[in-house]
Amino acid sequence: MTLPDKRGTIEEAISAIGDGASVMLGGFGVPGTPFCLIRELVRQGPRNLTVIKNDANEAGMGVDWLLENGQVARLVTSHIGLNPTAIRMMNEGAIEVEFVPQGILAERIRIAGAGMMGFVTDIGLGTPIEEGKPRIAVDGRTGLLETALRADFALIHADSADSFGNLSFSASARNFNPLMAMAARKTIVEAERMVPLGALLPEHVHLSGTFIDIVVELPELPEVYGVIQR
Amino acid sequence: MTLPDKRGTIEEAISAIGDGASVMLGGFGVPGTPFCLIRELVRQGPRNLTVIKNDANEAGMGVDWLLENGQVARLVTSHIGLNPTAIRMMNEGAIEVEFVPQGILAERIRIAGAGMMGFVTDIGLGTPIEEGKPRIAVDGRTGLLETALRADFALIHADSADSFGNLSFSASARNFNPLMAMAARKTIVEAERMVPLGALLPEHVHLSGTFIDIVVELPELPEVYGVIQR
Amino acid sequence: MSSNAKERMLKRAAADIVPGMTVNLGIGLPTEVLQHVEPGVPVCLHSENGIAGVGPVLSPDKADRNLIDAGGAYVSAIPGTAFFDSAVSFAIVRSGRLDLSLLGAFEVAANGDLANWKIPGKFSPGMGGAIELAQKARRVGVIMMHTDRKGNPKILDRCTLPLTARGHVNRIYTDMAVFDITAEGLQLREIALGSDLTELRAATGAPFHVPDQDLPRF
Amino acid sequence: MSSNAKERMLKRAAADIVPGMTVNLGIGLPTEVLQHVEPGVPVCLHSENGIAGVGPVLSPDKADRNLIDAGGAYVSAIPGTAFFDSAVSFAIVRSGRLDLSLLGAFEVAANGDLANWKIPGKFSPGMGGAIELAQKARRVGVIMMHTDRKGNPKILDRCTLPLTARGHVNRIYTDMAVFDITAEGLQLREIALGSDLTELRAATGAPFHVPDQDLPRF
Repeated sequence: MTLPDKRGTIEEAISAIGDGASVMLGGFGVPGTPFCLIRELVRQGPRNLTVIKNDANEAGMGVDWLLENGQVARLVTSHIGLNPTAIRMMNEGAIEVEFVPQGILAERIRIAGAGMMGFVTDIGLGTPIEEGKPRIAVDGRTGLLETALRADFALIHADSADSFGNLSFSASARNFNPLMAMAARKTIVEAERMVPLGALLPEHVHLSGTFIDIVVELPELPEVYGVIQR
Repeated sequence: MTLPDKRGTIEEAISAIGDGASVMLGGFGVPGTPFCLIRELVRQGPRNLTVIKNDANEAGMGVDWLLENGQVARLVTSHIGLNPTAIRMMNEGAIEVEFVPQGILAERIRIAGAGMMGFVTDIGLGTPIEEGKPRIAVDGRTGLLETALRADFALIHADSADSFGNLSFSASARNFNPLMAMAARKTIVEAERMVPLGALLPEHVHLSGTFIDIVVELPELPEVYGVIQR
Repeated sequence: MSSNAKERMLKRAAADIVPGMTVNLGIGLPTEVLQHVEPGVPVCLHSENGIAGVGPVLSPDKADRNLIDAGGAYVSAIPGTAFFDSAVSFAIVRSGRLDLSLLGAFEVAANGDLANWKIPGKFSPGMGGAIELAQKARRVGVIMMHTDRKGNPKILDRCTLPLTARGHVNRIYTDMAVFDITAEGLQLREIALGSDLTELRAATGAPFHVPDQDLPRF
Repeated sequence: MSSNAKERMLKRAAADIVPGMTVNLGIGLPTEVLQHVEPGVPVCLHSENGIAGVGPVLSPDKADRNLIDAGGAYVSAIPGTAFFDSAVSFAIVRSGRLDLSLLGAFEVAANGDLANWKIPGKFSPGMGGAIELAQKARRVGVIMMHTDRKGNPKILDRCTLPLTARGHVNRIYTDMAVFDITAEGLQLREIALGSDLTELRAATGAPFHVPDQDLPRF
């Protein structure tokens, strides 16, 4: 038995993303952000995107490129405090921003990836977070209904990948990547290293290739992936 | 900085489980079933237990010991087809059995472990599975409310553990173990191997010790953990 | 049923497992289909207990005590196998990553309803993972003997047993025929060598459409 | 405020981090508390971006580009560190596995309400993980300067800003005092060296109970 081969080119992979698409981007700060896939998304230029990412990166990197290039209509995120462009565009009404508490964002994405419709939690009950969310009683307690958050595409950064799309992530670069990979209609991975099938021990695979559609091998990493010198 | 040490003895660990407790047991068939913890539970003998386990093992092993010893009042499970004792006791009304579809069982446990109240899914809509479950509308679609499934205790089998309770599992012995470890008030682990802190690479830890209360090292494995000869 | 007819049924079902698929094979006849898939076809076998890339079954002396499939068989890893927990395993199922689920059945109805987990008063071991497999795979195939041991039809107008899933079966493979279930009802697609329409109608508990063209044989 | 008073506040908060705890320290003052925890105390530091067992901060030349904490600092692994995804990370938080969450604040109210993520019209970068940390840790501590830059009280009868969490703060550490929030209201527990009750009352926007005994100084 042998497993399907999902390797592809970055141009072909990103060309499926059209105007108006919803796109999840992995990463928490620099670690795990798929900068090369984002750069290709800037080069190909689809507009009116809904971007779903934990944060908006910082000036001059990642999400900021998409914002500066006017490709983002809507941003679903937990925190944009390190990106002045995002804050300015939000305040000017140039982009719409939906803030979601970080763990609720993670869980709305995971619930979508697990093929469910929503979940009930008491997070935010009695605070402004509650606005617009139906109250649901569960075993006599009150919670809020949070809906599954899906996307047309997920762009994922992995440390290692095999040709079937089995992935492993490095250190804190895991973050939203495996969750988003599960929650999109089509999931595109950039990997720092392609390894032969079987090189990742079955117990050490962080995310099964069953969730992956296209794997792209990265050339030498651009500087943006490096340590930020402040 | 150093991490807390959670090693304990099997007698002390199991002694916390009293009559009427709810107890989750890891495992899918033999792999991942904490036979030594179950045997100690039989030896100490608390009664009227609610047992939550994917399956009821087979005659003469695991859950069957608890059933034969009359300690189980209620069993929450997805399948008991390989255990004639369980089927007989269910038919005689000696135990109450709640059947839950396997993935819904996994998810009800995971949702509890993630500190949430319930989730909404369309699994079982229009079938007998729907009975007694409220219908909830999410984004215009109808689903069923499934409630979080917690327990007082979780008994977990791991391949390797360190003194903080970081765990790794072998092959298909992972199954319900990490989920249950997250969903109990108190989680007790039996490990085939204790390894020094740091011996499990941070990327290879399957479940963080933050979820674990007591770690017990197993002596030489009894035969029941072995390959079943049919 | 001749073992010949059974082999041809398995082979016919195997032909629908095509390169690139992720597939779950239920216990019993569905598992046997695997032996008839061409060796070179790249497919990923999923098992509910937390495996993608299930490898061949091993004899007990070569088995890994920690590596079984959902049916309890000692299986092996292949290059690219991954293990995960039961929640992730069913995330694969419910999120539509299974291209095909092949299941056994007590009854299948012309409207795509499936009953395969409970016979009230006789057999109720629990549903295991069948409900989610039957409801959420992109394609659901049923493979079964055309009639039960007493010769009664298992393909019915409506199921009489408690349902596993409502309206999700796409295709039925039996030792007598292949049917598709479409919006227009039960469609006969192929007929087994040695079966004929009269025999098939008598053994089937629901009306079905017969195409105008010649029926392929298998 | 003298840096001396700040150091004593940090040290006082650090004294509540006791062996066996799993702790989350927010950005800013809470993170600084760590330097005052006794080196031998076994504790597990949690970071929202997927780390349990956060190790010391590293200089950029020693940093691992893939290992930051939730505040963006380059941190290290220690023996026993584990990495996981963001859903697991918040499972730890919401399921009550954090023994203590230390947070900064714009405002804290005598009823335990906390406001620390939004100043309408001025500052709204998003709430990050603050809401879940403030609502679900077994104990929630706030550490902050007693007054804002203009000298206005930050401890109030009721918060005026949008809430982070309602009624979950247990203890407040400031450069002037330590308060507990109980069912009976705001309780003064300790007072800083160099502060007195008159001064403290003037700088606090809510009434508080003063114990009959001598107040411990820190």
